Amino acid sequence: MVRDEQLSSDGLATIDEAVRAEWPTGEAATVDDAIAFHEGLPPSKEFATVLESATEPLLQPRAGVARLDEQIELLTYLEETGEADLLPTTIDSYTRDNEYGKARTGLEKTRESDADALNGFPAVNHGVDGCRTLVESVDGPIEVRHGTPDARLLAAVTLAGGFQSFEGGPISYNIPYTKRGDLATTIEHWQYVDRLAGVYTERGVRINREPFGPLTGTLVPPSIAIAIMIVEGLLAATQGVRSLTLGYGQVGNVVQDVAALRALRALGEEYLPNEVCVTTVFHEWMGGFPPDEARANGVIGLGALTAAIARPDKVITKSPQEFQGVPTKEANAAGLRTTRQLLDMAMEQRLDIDGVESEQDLIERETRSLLEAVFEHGEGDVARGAVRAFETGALDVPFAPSESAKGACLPARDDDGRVRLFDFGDLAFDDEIKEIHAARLERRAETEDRSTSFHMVADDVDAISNGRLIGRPSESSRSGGVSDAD
Amino acid sequence: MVRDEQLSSDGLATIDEAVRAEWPTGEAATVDDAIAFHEGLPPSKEFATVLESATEPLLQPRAGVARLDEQIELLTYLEETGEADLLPTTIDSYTRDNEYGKARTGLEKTRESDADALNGFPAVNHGVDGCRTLVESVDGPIEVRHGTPDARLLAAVTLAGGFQSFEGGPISYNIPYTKRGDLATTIEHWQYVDRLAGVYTERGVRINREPFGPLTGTLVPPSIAIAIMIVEGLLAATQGVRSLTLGYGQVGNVVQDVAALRALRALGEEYLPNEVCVTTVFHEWMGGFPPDEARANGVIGLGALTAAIARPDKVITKSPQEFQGVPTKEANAAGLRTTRQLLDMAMEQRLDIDGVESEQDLIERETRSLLEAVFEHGEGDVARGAVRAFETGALDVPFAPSESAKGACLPARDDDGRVRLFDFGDLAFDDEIKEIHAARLERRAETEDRSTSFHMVADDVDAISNGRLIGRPSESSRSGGVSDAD
Amino acid sequence: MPTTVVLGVIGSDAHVVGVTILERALDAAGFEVVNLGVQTEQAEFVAAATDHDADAILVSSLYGHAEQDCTGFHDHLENAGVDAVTYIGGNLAVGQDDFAQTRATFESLGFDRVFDPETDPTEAINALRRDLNLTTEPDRLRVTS
Amino acid sequence: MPTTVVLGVIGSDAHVVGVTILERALDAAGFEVVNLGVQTEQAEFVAAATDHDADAILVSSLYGHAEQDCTGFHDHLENAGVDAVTYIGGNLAVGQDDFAQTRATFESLGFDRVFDPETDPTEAINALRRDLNLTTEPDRLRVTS
Repeated sequence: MVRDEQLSSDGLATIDEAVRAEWPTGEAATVDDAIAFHEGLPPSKEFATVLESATEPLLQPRAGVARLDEQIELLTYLEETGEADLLPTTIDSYTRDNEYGKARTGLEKTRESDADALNGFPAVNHGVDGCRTLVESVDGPIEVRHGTPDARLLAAVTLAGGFQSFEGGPISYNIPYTKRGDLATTIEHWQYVDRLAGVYTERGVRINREPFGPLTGTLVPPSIAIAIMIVEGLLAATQGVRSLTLGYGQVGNVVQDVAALRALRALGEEYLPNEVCVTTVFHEWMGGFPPDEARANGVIGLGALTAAIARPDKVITKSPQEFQGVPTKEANAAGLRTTRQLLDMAMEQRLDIDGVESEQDLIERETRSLLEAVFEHGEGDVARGAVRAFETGALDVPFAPSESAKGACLPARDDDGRVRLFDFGDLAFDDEIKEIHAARLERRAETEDRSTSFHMVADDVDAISNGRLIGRPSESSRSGGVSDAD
Repeated sequence: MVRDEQLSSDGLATIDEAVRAEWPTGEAATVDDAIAFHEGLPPSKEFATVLESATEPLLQPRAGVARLDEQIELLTYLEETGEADLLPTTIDSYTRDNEYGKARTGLEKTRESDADALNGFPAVNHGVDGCRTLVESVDGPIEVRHGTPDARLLAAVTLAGGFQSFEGGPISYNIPYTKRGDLATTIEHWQYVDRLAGVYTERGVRINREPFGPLTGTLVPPSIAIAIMIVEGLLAATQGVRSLTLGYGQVGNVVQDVAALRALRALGEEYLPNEVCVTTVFHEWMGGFPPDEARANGVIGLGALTAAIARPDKVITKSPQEFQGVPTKEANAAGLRTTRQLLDMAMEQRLDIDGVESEQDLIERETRSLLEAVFEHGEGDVARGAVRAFETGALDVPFAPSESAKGACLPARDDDGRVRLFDFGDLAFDDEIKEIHAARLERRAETEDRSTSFHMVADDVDAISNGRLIGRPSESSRSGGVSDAD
Repeated sequence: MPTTVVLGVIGSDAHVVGVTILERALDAAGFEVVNLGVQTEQAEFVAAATDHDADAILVSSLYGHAEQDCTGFHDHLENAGVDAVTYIGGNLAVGQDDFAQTRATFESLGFDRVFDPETDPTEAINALRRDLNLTTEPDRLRVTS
Repeated sequence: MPTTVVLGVIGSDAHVVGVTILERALDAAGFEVVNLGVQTEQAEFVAAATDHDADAILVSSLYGHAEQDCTGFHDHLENAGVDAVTYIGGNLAVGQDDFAQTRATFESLGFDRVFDPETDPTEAINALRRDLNLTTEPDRLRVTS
């Protein structure tokens, strides 16, 4: 059974050898060789340094294309025209599935035909040298963003390749992403990734790690996200990670979002060891977007305003083309600049909103309850506790496809648009917390003159893409399906 | 000397005859004939009815082109694709200058060449029938928006033509718009316009009147705008206007903007007679926009958020192409939908911000002080008082080009981005109010380590178009001019 | 005897929200529901339908590859002796094809009904009631106001 | 003896902000300022320059019609015996012309210096100091930090 203990150097070496043998580019991915490369980078490319010393929220987009030259061009554009503070490199789906052969084929096709046959940058195929060329070619710090449950080879190659920040974690890149990934195994895989980051850190290259806060991106109650962030943070800290960016995805209620970001920071600092520098990242709305760039800009604007009040260390921006998938570089840069303009104008003024403290209290209480359940389930061991808590449903994520999670809880918005739980499944909440949620949803039910039910959930899932925050009945009746049922 | 007294029916008839003789289309503009047309319109086109019965802020763009068929097409597009609740018809510059001959030439040129030789709809040239065709061709209520100091013939033609809302007023369409318009004369001209609206109202067709709140659109302190709105409202009420929409232009500080809109409504209801139905309109930022559609969307987003908190009865939207002048219809509709999305999402949640009450107190106190000065200057007569108060500078508008105003006061943002007065000129503020402004600006001066001076004003004027709210020294130094001085 | 419905997202598609909501809707409408979740292979549908003696199979697909994922599906069902109505719904084709075309394609594959992604669960439930000649009170089925 | 500057916005242009700020900047820099405001005709500039014995005339234009508004201006000044340096600044041409071209146009009309709309008042003031050989303390002129 998996335990929350630091990998021994022998253990690391054994895994390292096996992982790096999985694909030819693994061979060159050695820490010894990489340290000199990292040491040669200017401070302006040190991800942790730049992020941790920033005095205002830094903006970062998502972006990845197959070819190296085009990835350089894309990131340069986002730096220059989008005024991005931090850069991403989003990895393709084949690499996320560890299908490096398919990724190679896609890369070759893209090189031959100029049409992009991959939906991201196949960093393992580009190898250490390709990554280093990328890192050298852009001005800012750069992070690997992906969604890979088993990201060991990706981490070995990209960290050796000069990246100093690596997204993901064993829960956040498993439970929302895949059906069959065994959580215990995924935790072991990420212990390698985190230990590798720890080794770099101990040799003077502080690798920033960023668990993926938005999870399924669909009405996730803040306490669930924060509890998982802290579990992943604890696991990473055990392996020697010292720069941790905990994430949270916008739900669209400003009070709840501000409260959640403050709770995330406060609990992150409380639960994680002192030697870990905790920063926070806010993801602009990760759910369905309106199929209209103008309306999408409204959604982005509300995210920017929320960030201005909550002041996370970093904001991951969305583009007005979100509804149609991967945006053009122009749309991506536009999302950055719309966010920047509203963020800057709003941060220059005092904007204190009522009700944040009490919402934060509730979120913190719920989060502590979930974390206690994890510790109890693991008899003090957070790794075992996480696995068992997901098994029992004491920790759960709404709409999680994974068989490692119960997927029994269901969220719905309350009458003020805050995300509550309509069905708790087996979540480790005490009765008082449950009563608070039920009462809030009951108030909505009264407003809407219908009973609290999964219909609210269904309506809420589509609400923002239909132009509203809350899925009220009159709104949901707008969208009629086309079928042959009638 | 002008007096605040209702025009007699003989007086009205005399002016009416002269005004309608100014241009051939005037002849058909009779009230008797018009009443039947208005009575035939459905309630959905009754401007006052729709606006006054709305439960949420209604959105209205600005839009006007030369040709009737194209104006119909433009407004239909803004209704259907922009989801505009209220429609505009913006009048061309020649008509605003009473140059109907030049407007006719421009209209003919446009018809011949398809290139738009006018910057708006020449309603006087289109005449009563043209206006009626327009009113009949669109679904929603429709307003004349212009900027015409002497709008008598325009009002006669458009009200007879079926429009039920008419923007402007003797101060708001004089002081910010023209150098040489004598204020007393302009008040007399608007007494005719308001009396005409009053006659329609008395005959069962409630004409909505909307004084232009943003004035010069450049850092206007709220109390100045509100005082002028109330003066124009009182003048209009005397002539029989019963539906009044008082306006205010966004300054960009959310607390100040919300406080101003609340003060506008409260003081409007207090000062205006009970028989007048007072509504409010919020104009999205009227100053310089960033030369970038993405950043412009950020500015629009902050306006939408402000509207969601303040809940005016109406919002005049801006488009992302604002910086380059007249927007395409697509951009105009985009501005509407970006506003709608953010407004709706934000209105569905409680958003109470701190500090609004104390700011509103200050604004109300300043406004009362200005209004008292007007009444004193006029020995109880608000028309004479307005003329004299502008002569002495007791009432003044920053950056007013008019020779009827002193133009001696200068605004600047304080350290929180709220608009204060740096130079009071001769404004009727007591010492305590002046000390509050000075203290706020002094705090900014300390932050910026420079003395309070007109340099702040200069920097503030360009701040939002440069991506900031407040013109801090480090920001202003970004923009270096090209010249041959060095 | 309860009416049993097997549902799942076919192929390597991981869109979980729709199927989760559909599960709840069917459950609330009184059906016995076997939700196979996302990333479900044809064989898993067939096995579940056999094991639970399913009256209906509801297939969901949102990632645009439904046609290839469903080819041969009805042969396998027939070979296993499954006698159930089959529905499919979601984003069934990549791009801007018109729905009539898409419906024809999937009907020719053997599906009894084809739904677009905007379909409310109520519509599928009403169709099931009709196709299975169920007699439950109509207001038991009211799922949207 | 104070140095006198006449300024105004020429033609039917009503852009008031720039000229208001320039007035304050010149005043703060110790100049005697005669601000004619917006919508000022050539004749008004000439009359003011004569009446106040102006050392410099600063013309502003932001609406794109400066060339036609300024044609013949320097002949009128000469005929009236005005001996003043003349500057012009603003959006001097409609559209995307390059500034070198615009500068050449207005220099050929007789202006001593031509400024674009991004020009800080400081630049104009420094130029005046040089062109008029003024000796005021340099730090009297510092208008931006």
